[in-house]
Amino acid sequence: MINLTVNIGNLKLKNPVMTASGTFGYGEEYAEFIDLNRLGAIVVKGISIEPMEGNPPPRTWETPCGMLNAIGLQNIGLKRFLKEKLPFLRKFDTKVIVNILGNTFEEYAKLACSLDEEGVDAIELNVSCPNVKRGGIIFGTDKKMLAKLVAGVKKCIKSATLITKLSPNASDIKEFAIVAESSGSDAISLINTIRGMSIDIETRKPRLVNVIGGLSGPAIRPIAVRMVWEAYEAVNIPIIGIGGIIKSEDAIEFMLAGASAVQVGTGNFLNPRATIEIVDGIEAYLKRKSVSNVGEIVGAFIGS
Amino acid sequence: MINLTVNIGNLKLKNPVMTASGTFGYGEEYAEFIDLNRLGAIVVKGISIEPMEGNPPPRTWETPCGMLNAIGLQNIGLKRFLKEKLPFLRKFDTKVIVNILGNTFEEYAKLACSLDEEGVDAIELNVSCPNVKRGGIIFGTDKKMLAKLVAGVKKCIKSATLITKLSPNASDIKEFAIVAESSGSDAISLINTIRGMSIDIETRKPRLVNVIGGLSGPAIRPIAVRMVWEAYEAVNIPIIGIGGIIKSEDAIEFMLAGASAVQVGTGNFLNPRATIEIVDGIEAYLKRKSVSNVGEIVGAFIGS
Amino acid sequence: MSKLFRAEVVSNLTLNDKNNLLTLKPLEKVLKPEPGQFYMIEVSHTYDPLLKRPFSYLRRRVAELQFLYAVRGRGTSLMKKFKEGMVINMIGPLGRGYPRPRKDCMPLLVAGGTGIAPIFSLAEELPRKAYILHGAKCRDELILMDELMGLGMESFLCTDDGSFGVKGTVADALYDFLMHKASPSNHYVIFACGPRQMLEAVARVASEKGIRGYASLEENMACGFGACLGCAVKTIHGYKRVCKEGPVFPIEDIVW
Amino acid sequence: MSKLFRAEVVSNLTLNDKNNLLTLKPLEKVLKPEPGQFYMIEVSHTYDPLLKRPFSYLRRRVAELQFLYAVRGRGTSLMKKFKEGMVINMIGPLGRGYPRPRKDCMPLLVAGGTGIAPIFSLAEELPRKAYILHGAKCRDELILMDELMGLGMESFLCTDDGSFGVKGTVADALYDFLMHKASPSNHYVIFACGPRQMLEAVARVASEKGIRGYASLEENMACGFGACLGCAVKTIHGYKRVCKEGPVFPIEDIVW
Ligand SMILES: Cc1cc2nc3c(=O)[nH]c(=O)nc-3n(C[C@H](O)[C@H](O)[C@H](O)COP(=O)(O)OP(=O)(O)OC[C@H]3O[C@@H](n4cnc5c(N)ncnc54)[C@H](O)[C@@H]3O)c2cc1C
Ligand SMILES: Cc1cc2nc3c(=O)[nH]c(=O)nc-3n(C[C@H](O)[C@H](O)[C@H](O)COP(=O)(O)OP(=O)(O)OC[C@H]3O[C@@H](n4cnc5c(N)ncnc54)[C@H](O)[C@@H]3O)c2cc1C
Ligand SMILES: Cc1cc2nc3c(=O)[nH]c(=O)nc-3n(C[C@H](O)[C@H](O)[C@H](O)COP(=O)(O)O)c2cc1C
Ligand SMILES: Cc1cc2nc3c(=O)[nH]c(=O)nc-3n(C[C@H](O)[C@H](O)[C@H](O)COP(=O)(O)O)c2cc1C
Ligand code: FES
Ligand code: FES
Repeated sequence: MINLTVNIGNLKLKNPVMTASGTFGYGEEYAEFIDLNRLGAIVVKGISIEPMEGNPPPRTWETPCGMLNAIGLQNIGLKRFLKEKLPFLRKFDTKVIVNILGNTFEEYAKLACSLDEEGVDAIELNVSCPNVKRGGIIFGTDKKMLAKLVAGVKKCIKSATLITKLSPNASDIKEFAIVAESSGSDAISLINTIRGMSIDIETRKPRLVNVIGGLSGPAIRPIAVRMVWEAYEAVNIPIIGIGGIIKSEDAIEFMLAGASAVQVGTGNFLNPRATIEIVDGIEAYLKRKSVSNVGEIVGAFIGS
Repeated sequence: MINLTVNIGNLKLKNPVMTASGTFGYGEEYAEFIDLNRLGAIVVKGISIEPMEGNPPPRTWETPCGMLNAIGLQNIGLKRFLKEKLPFLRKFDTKVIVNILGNTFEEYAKLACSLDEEGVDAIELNVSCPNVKRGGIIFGTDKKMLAKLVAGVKKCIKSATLITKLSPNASDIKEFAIVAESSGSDAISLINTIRGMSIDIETRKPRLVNVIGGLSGPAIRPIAVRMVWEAYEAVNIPIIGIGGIIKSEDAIEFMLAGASAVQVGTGNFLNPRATIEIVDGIEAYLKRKSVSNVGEIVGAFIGS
Repeated sequence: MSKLFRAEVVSNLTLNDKNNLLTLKPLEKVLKPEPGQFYMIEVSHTYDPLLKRPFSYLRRRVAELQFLYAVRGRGTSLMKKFKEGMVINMIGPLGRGYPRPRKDCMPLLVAGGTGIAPIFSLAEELPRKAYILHGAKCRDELILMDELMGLGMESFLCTDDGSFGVKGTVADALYDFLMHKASPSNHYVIFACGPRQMLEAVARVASEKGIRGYASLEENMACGFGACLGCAVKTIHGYKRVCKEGPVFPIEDIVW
Repeated sequence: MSKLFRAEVVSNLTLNDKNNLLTLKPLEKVLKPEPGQFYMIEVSHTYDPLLKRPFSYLRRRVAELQFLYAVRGRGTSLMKKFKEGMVINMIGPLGRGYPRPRKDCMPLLVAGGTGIAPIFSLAEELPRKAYILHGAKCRDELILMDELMGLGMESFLCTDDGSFGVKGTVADALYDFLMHKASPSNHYVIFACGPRQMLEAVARVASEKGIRGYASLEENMACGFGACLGCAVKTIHGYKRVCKEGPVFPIEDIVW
């Protein structure tokens, strides 16, 4: 009998596989493909206080082994989320993690405390979204602001676990990981998308109206694995690995590098059953290697 | 008759296509595949004062649409380069650009001035190599040190063009581009490889003995194009675009984003004739679009 | 019965310079598609190209699905190489197709180029006579004419180069039809698919003539099933997902 | 005559659970390879997998090149799908093969598993009798035995599971040969290819017995023609490129 449970702060997951924010909607779209009860956790699309309509199309473009997106954080806003989406998610035996985004400290704080009161299991601070001019991104690349934000949000949370999602666009991921930890974050998740762009040479126009979008998919995996390892060497709080995870081998690679859990993003688009297949794949790997506890492989790679 | 010539500082190239340092050796290996006279310029493997033996194998690993390398700057050193390699390169009607790497300001200065005296056409400062513990990399991610380095090297150069190769591992490429420009660099080239890693889940060992290597290839192109555009918006000196250029469409994309010239790296491995095919492809594109001067497409993309 | 299934390539034929006919045999039990719905088709087993490609179905037979596709870029170039017996993954049926024409209305099917695909799937399900206006670049690209006739459709054909039928766009043909051939007793409803600018022209004619209708739109898609919000199009009700609320929208709702 | 050329797949056969035989017909004029040289073979027309894969040639015929390959990972899995008529890009012949055995010496060909490929190409060029020691996992994977006999080779075969020939590694077999079957009048020289640990064992036996020899090594390759410095192996003369100074090195020069 293999133990797949993992702890992220005071949050106990039945297995280390979560969905990455913005790639899983609010769960509904996947209910017809997989049994949501089998997921370690569902991380929902980033929520802001007021609804956001997002960017004009085109919003996505395919790149070599990756994709660019500039959704522009389209979301239905806090009120409607609590009313229309949260009840659906509550029906399943899985943890609900809400990714939040604000333009000011106050907005982040307000979002965090209302969601905490509503009893969501964890809050993931999106301080790293590359698709909005103001807001998000600056928190993710300015240490002082990040420290202030994390500490402030932590104060107004009673029971929910606080996860800070780090930006890969920062020069030294270690420093930001340390700031998140010392400011009271219970865990960190990384990486968000990397800022990229593409131009249509026939029209000379950008492939995304927003010009710059976020790069995701297998293309960024080697960068993400490296950042997870660097963060693992720098902090003691749990790390959630994200970036180009399509198959269980990829998830295991992140865990060996130091991730206690993983999030699957773009992989859901290629295969809506990816998350479940990854859970099964991790279990099969542990069996094959006769490892009884998934925690044993976290950071277990033989560095040199 | 289409004009493909471009100027990089006082350096006049017959066309905008160069080879990227470390992917073209010292030219010899490609002489049997292409006519080196057709290249805009040849950028040779990074040279240090003393020979370097490089890292133990394995030194490369394939990743989705990319590759990791940790060659460790193996090179024959300044003396042997001048004696054994430069004479060969001089035989061709193309510009010779020498990529240099040092561990101290003094080393960079010594390299630059001897190469300048030997009459090489341009010197490319590699301040961004991710594969050596000390040296290179710090210059590339510390603005003050970069300013001091560029200014110092510039002082001891008489005729050679000075190109600073920027690190994509810096959080804000704009700032470093501006530092290079204001410190006297005649041009900047970007991007170098992005730090990445991969783990063999069967052995739990890193795919590269060095653990971390540099990611190159099509996978990083969207990131590189974005950085070139950001640099183009920030500085007035010519920009040399690098990163995942395999076909002429890719080179044109970089030029539309603001690159006056391009360098082909990993693309040479997939197709040793890539550079020449790109020169022909750019010319065909300009014909098709009835553009008479390649300079007209530089930064000509219709942003929004 | 899952929307995610494997299918075997039965045949992959070149119809003309532009159009190809792909016939797939699902290897699992699948859902019955509605005219105008689409499928996400895997074009490569590797990560390059990474994403599946969306295609409306042309025809469904007891155990087969047929698609009409044009080679546009890398993905469709790989589709052209699909060989008999090859097995691919696909997702569908997806999205909302065309509504069933009400008894009291006369359907006007309007197709541009490869846009004939979902229009044909609709024509096959129509219980009675309807008009079809089909435009293409040249004669060669006007396909399925006999089949449509066999379905009892009355066709009005046009080509950009005049090599067959009327010279001009299908929007012109629509205008001409409504001006001279339409009978006032008929309550016409448009069902359209084709390039965006053609649909925009059709929408203009429709509003001018006060006729309602439906159009199938295209947008880049990452997932195809509503999760990524990547396929948004602007409507008078705000951004809608082509893959979920669409691909078929009331033509008067679309903000061009 | 360029080393970069296109070739058409003539056939792609499965020999046993491990080995496959790929026959390619160059579509351009190509250079004549030397035994032990290799080719970089494109496994995908897309960017995933990105790099070509290195393979020693097994046989060359007037207008054909044959390769013996084992499926190891993603690239070779794609090779297994190569269909007759498919056209791929390749580069070669590359690197330095085995030196021609001098008249006064008796070649001892030592092959482990798929390492038989370059050894066979050498055997085909040998003007006279030689000994060949071939080891594999099991009987099924001992291939080309008749062909080697036909070339006048005297074979000593061994399998890890003892299902054929002597049970044990080819290094053991080599040791046994030198102890009991070798004639003092002969000046033996080893020509080896196989897994690294096998070659290391062979090198140990060779030095113990004071016999010189040559081994073909493997390393990950990005370019295959000397440009990337990615394929370095440690020798007593410092790092050498497997693709340029190698793949064949004097066995006593290699630092294991
Ligand atoms: C609902 C729907 C139904 C469709 N039905 C058909 C059909 O029946 N027959 C047919 O020939 N084509 C159809 N298309 C268009 C078809 O999906 C594109 O031609 C195809 O995706 C192009 O892929 P590519 O790799 O060849 O082009 P590339 O330009 O190389 O593709 C690059 C990226 O852009 C996307 N893309 C490019 N053009 C389009 C487009 N017009 N629509 C959506 N995504 C695009 C691709 O999916 C890919 O992600 C349909 C599109 C949609 C949205
Ligand atoms: C000079 C030379 C000659 C060779 N001759 C033969 C031969 O005749 N028959 C045969 O079956 N194999 C031969 N090999 C080994 C063959 O190249 C590898 O098995 C193959 O590259 C594996 O590719 P993959 O994508 O299936 O494996 P993956 O593990 O998926 O490949 C990942 C990356 O690692 C590289 N790689 C993995 N294993 C090796 C290896 N052993 N050597 C070199 N690169 C490797 C791949 O090229 C690729 O870049 C030779 C290798 C070299 C260097
Ligand atoms: C279409 C799309 C939308 C996304 N939206 C969000 C979001 O709202 N909030 C967030 O923190 N990350 C968002 N992300 C980033 C992902 O959660 C994830 O960090 C990133 O895609 C890398 O993982 P992947 O390579 O597995 O996709 C989004 C990614 C994609 C592709
Ligand atoms: C094998 C290898 C060796 C390299 N060596 C150097 C080097 O010595 N100096 C340097 O500045 N860049 C070096 N680079 C980086 C390339 O010059 C280039 O900046 C990078 O590979 C991105 O371009 P590409 O995607 O076209 O390969 C090397 C890259 C590779 C793949
Ligand atoms: S394509 Fe993902 S939401 Fe429509
Ligand atoms: S593979 Fe590039 S130098 Fe050997």
